[in-house]
Amino acid sequence: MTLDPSVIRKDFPIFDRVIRDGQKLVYLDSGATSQKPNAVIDAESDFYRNHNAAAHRGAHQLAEEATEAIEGSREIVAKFLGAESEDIVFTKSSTEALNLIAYSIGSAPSGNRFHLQPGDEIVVTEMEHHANLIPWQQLAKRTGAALKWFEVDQAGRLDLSDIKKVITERTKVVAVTHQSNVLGTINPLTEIVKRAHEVGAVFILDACQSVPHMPVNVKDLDIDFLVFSAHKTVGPTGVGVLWGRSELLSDLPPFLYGGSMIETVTMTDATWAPAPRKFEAGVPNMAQIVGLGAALNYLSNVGMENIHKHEVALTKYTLDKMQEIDQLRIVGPTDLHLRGSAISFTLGEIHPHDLGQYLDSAGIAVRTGHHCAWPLTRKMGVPATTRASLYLYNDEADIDSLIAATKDAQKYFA
Amino acid sequence: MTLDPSVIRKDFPIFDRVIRDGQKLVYLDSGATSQKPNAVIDAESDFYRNHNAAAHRGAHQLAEEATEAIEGSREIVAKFLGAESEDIVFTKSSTEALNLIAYSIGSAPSGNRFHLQPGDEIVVTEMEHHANLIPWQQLAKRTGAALKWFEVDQAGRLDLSDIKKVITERTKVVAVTHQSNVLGTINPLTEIVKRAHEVGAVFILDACQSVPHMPVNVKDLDIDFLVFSAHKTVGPTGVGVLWGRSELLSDLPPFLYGGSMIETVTMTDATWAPAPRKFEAGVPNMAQIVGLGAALNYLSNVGMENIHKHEVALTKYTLDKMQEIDQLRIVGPTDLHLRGSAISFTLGEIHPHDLGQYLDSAGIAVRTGHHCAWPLTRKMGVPATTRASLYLYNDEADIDSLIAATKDAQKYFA
Amino acid sequence: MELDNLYQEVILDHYKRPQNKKLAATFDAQVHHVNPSCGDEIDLNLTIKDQIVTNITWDGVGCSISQASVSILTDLLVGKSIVEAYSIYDNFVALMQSKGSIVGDESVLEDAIALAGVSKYPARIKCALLGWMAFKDASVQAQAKSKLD
Amino acid sequence: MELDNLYQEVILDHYKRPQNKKLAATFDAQVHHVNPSCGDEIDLNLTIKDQIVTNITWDGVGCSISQASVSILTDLLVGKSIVEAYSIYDNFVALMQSKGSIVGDESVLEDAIALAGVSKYPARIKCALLGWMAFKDASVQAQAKSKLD
Ligand SMILES: Cc1ncc(COP(=O)(O)O)c(C=O)c1O
Ligand SMILES: Cc1ncc(COP(=O)(O)O)c(C=O)c1O
Repeated sequence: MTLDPSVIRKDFPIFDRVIRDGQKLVYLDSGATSQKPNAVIDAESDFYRNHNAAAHRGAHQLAEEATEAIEGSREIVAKFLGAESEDIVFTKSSTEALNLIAYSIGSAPSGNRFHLQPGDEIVVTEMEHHANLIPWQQLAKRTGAALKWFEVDQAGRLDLSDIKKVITERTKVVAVTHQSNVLGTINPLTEIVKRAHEVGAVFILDACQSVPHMPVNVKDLDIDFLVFSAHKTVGPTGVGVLWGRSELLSDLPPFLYGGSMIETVTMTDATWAPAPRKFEAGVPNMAQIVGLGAALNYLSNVGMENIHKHEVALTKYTLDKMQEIDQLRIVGPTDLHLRGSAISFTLGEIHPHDLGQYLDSAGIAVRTGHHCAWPLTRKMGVPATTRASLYLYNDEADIDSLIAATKDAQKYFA
Repeated sequence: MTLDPSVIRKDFPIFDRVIRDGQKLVYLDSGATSQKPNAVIDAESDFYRNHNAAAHRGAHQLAEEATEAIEGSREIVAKFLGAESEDIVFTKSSTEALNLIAYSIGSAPSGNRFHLQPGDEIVVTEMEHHANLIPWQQLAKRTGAALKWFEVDQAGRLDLSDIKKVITERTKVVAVTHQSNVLGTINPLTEIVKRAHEVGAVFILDACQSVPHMPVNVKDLDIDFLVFSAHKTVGPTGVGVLWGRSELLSDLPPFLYGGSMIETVTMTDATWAPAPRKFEAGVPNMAQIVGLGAALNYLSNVGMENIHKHEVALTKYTLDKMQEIDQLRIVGPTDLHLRGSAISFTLGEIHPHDLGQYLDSAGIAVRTGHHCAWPLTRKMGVPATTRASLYLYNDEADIDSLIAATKDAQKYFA
Repeated sequence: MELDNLYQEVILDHYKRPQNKKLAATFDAQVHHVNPSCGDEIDLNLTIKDQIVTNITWDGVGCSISQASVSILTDLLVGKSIVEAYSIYDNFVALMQSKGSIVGDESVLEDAIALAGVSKYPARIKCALLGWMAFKDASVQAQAKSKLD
Repeated sequence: MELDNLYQEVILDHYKRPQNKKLAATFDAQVHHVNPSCGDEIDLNLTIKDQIVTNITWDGVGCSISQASVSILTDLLVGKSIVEAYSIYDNFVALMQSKGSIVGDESVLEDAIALAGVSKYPARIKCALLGWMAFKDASVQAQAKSKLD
């Protein structure tokens, strides 16, 4: 089955609006956040209109329905990832999920498998989003562990040539992005995961840019933790997912403390409920959790394989057209091997901010800047890039608009 | 102006549904979470349908609109609390907001005004919700500071008789609830805040149960931090507010690390943006922030004074009716002085869970249990209570239903 | 009344006149379980002799469902072999989690069949299971201990 | 084209031929400012003599708006008294934050008036202000230093 973006777009009400005085919206910023189909918007509204109550906390019918609604979503998420429901933790975002892991590791007492101390090492890569870099910098500072990283080469690929020197017997944590939000590079996980497990480290996958775009199965990948954000996955803002292996979630200390995550509480002490409850303090972001379930159902109906194929084809189309533009430099892989649909580029001397503004005036939404991966853009030798990021609702006409407007911008700023 | 609940209810679509085979919904569980008016549900939907993009991150029109939408909400929240926009931080919940303060204090290095060490003291009360108790227990354990508390007497009031012994020159943090979610007690803040400031401690107000129900002005209260949750304030799930004094937010270290909260980032280090940005890592819970703005506008239109008066009158009506029921014991103040509309009670030997179930079968939603304030229910000498909590959409007919069904339950379980 | 399915006569009887609600002084295992969402608590003492459950006593506070359920359990399991007891346990847990889709085998569950209505009230399942979880936990401890002896 | 209001001729000229874009070797204050949301950076050196701004030089990377804005600033403020410079600064910041509601005083702002269009593009205001914030910061430092001298 192939996917027809013009049919898909009918499900997304935002495409009914116009941009800057009557122009068609060409949305090429799904790497920042995706648009939402009616199914998701309606699922959130329906929760508020018909089932709203504090889940897990009441014996009344609405509370039962609210509980079933969010536990139903937990099952949907689990199935989507090839995981078990009890191992799905709802957070507010990937950012929170990654901080949760880092803070919880940081509070693991000596004797706990996660305990870190001077001499231990944490490994990341040079292409991490700030959300998968700064929490580890801070954890390293707090515990005395050392932060190490894989470098990125000029083609935008991880340099794994010295993998045994980067991941060593001292390594306790390896945190890597599945797909770079800047370069579009998809990282070869097998080798890294294998090495991490060989030395007894846990492997954490930042799947923000992969779960929305291709089938991801936590068992096949043999990883230990995974995070993604609903808002990049045609889902609502304000909800993210942390998946962890059962036995790891059970050993990991909690993060946020409060209601619904406890077993007993006295004035001076508390003990914890089992995961996932242990990590979900407070009244949950219920309507958003329900919306996330609707989002994943929507994507499953379209088919993650179909979405992936569509994006690969459209990425090829985009890369080909871009390479015809004088002075356009693609920052990231130019071939399709292990490559997703986030495409960053520079355009001669034209600053990305100016190009982005020009494109905007033509109704085209892209992102410009360092894309929250500042060490990476620095390493690639550019102060900033322009990024077009594709999704299921984009088509060749969108790319044609982008290419035409980019050429016009060259004239405008010449 | 008096408030007419039957008119208000028309704005809340959930009251169009029925409970347990055709019964009218009598919702007396707003202390757990409030219902949502159409204005809020529609504001969230409208954001997704028309303005969705990553705020603060793009130069395109949608991103501009998204930014304006959430910054507009920040102004609404600020105005609602008598505060400045730059001092409003959006979190996912009060639980997160309280943990944020506790974690950030915990990471304040020596020399920072927030730095804690053995010998320092943290003061709470016996009536705190777990969300304003466990974070401080944990902070005390991490830093070696001592946790102390004000006791609650059998009338459900704070015992402030030894205030100078509880809050001492060693006290650095005082964290107190404005209104107990179990007892309905409103705490006399003036004396506690004055004493906290006298010894140089910061005063943190858990306003989860006050901001939804009465006018709250941070300047008048002379407090240092305040938190509340949108979902209890006719707003969306998944968003909370932290307000802090400007100079305190500026000295407080950040909590969640990631995108949009930084000034510069290298592979080994990072520096922070000014507040509130510093505390808002990642793509924000945008639709929920927008919904919160709509919620506060809705409440302001009704008028917080009107809501408060309505609730006081309805609380009086409820207390009076309840006191006519044999074996019904109100757990909390029985007079209206400094009393809100959360009313907990026990009913002879009938277990609250059974009573709650009976009420549910009559369409009446209450909460039963320890209400996430387990040390308090223990102190009050009850394993659990039944709680009716009122809001602007409740009226005397709701209370009449509650009273009638409670009497019926007595017969049923006799 | 729909509610009568939940609060069957048998349940209210056991609630009002709980069986074996007095902790025995001697036991092979003693456990304390709580239901964190509502604060219900139970202490349960268990004795197993030659693979037979010979004594279950308990004390606790809780709703009618949780109290009746443990009271029924003590009546039902005392005298059974540990293998039989586990089989009844599995049967009961399956019934509770069935959302009303199965009716339960009265020849196995006896009075416990009266709790079938609980399965339609998700928030109450934990109440009905509190005593059963405590029994399971205690039996594991008692058997571990008997292996050491 | 709407966009022409933003990218006025004057701006593109300054962008292509930036003024004073070469850091002077001597200065009273030197500052480094960044725009964290896009990564633009600027170094600015300032000299103040007898309450007169005598020299502003800079270097940096950034978009046309940020580059043109600082280039225009150097042209505009050098030779002005510090009091005048602050008054122009206040004028400019007010214009930027006006969301298009004021047109700005050309007799005060001269070439900087060309940046008026920026105020309608909220995401670009920070670009236009980058150099001005750097100037303000440097001037405070320079004056503090002159007090010490
Ligand atoms: C007094 C009080 N504090 C804190 C909380 C926690 O709020 P939330 O669950 O929205 O984080 C609640 C509500 O459950 C509360 O009533
Ligand atoms: C690779 C990657 N990791 C983490 C994040 C952070 O996600 P969020 O802002 O939803 O927390 C993003 C998106 O901004 C991302 O692209």
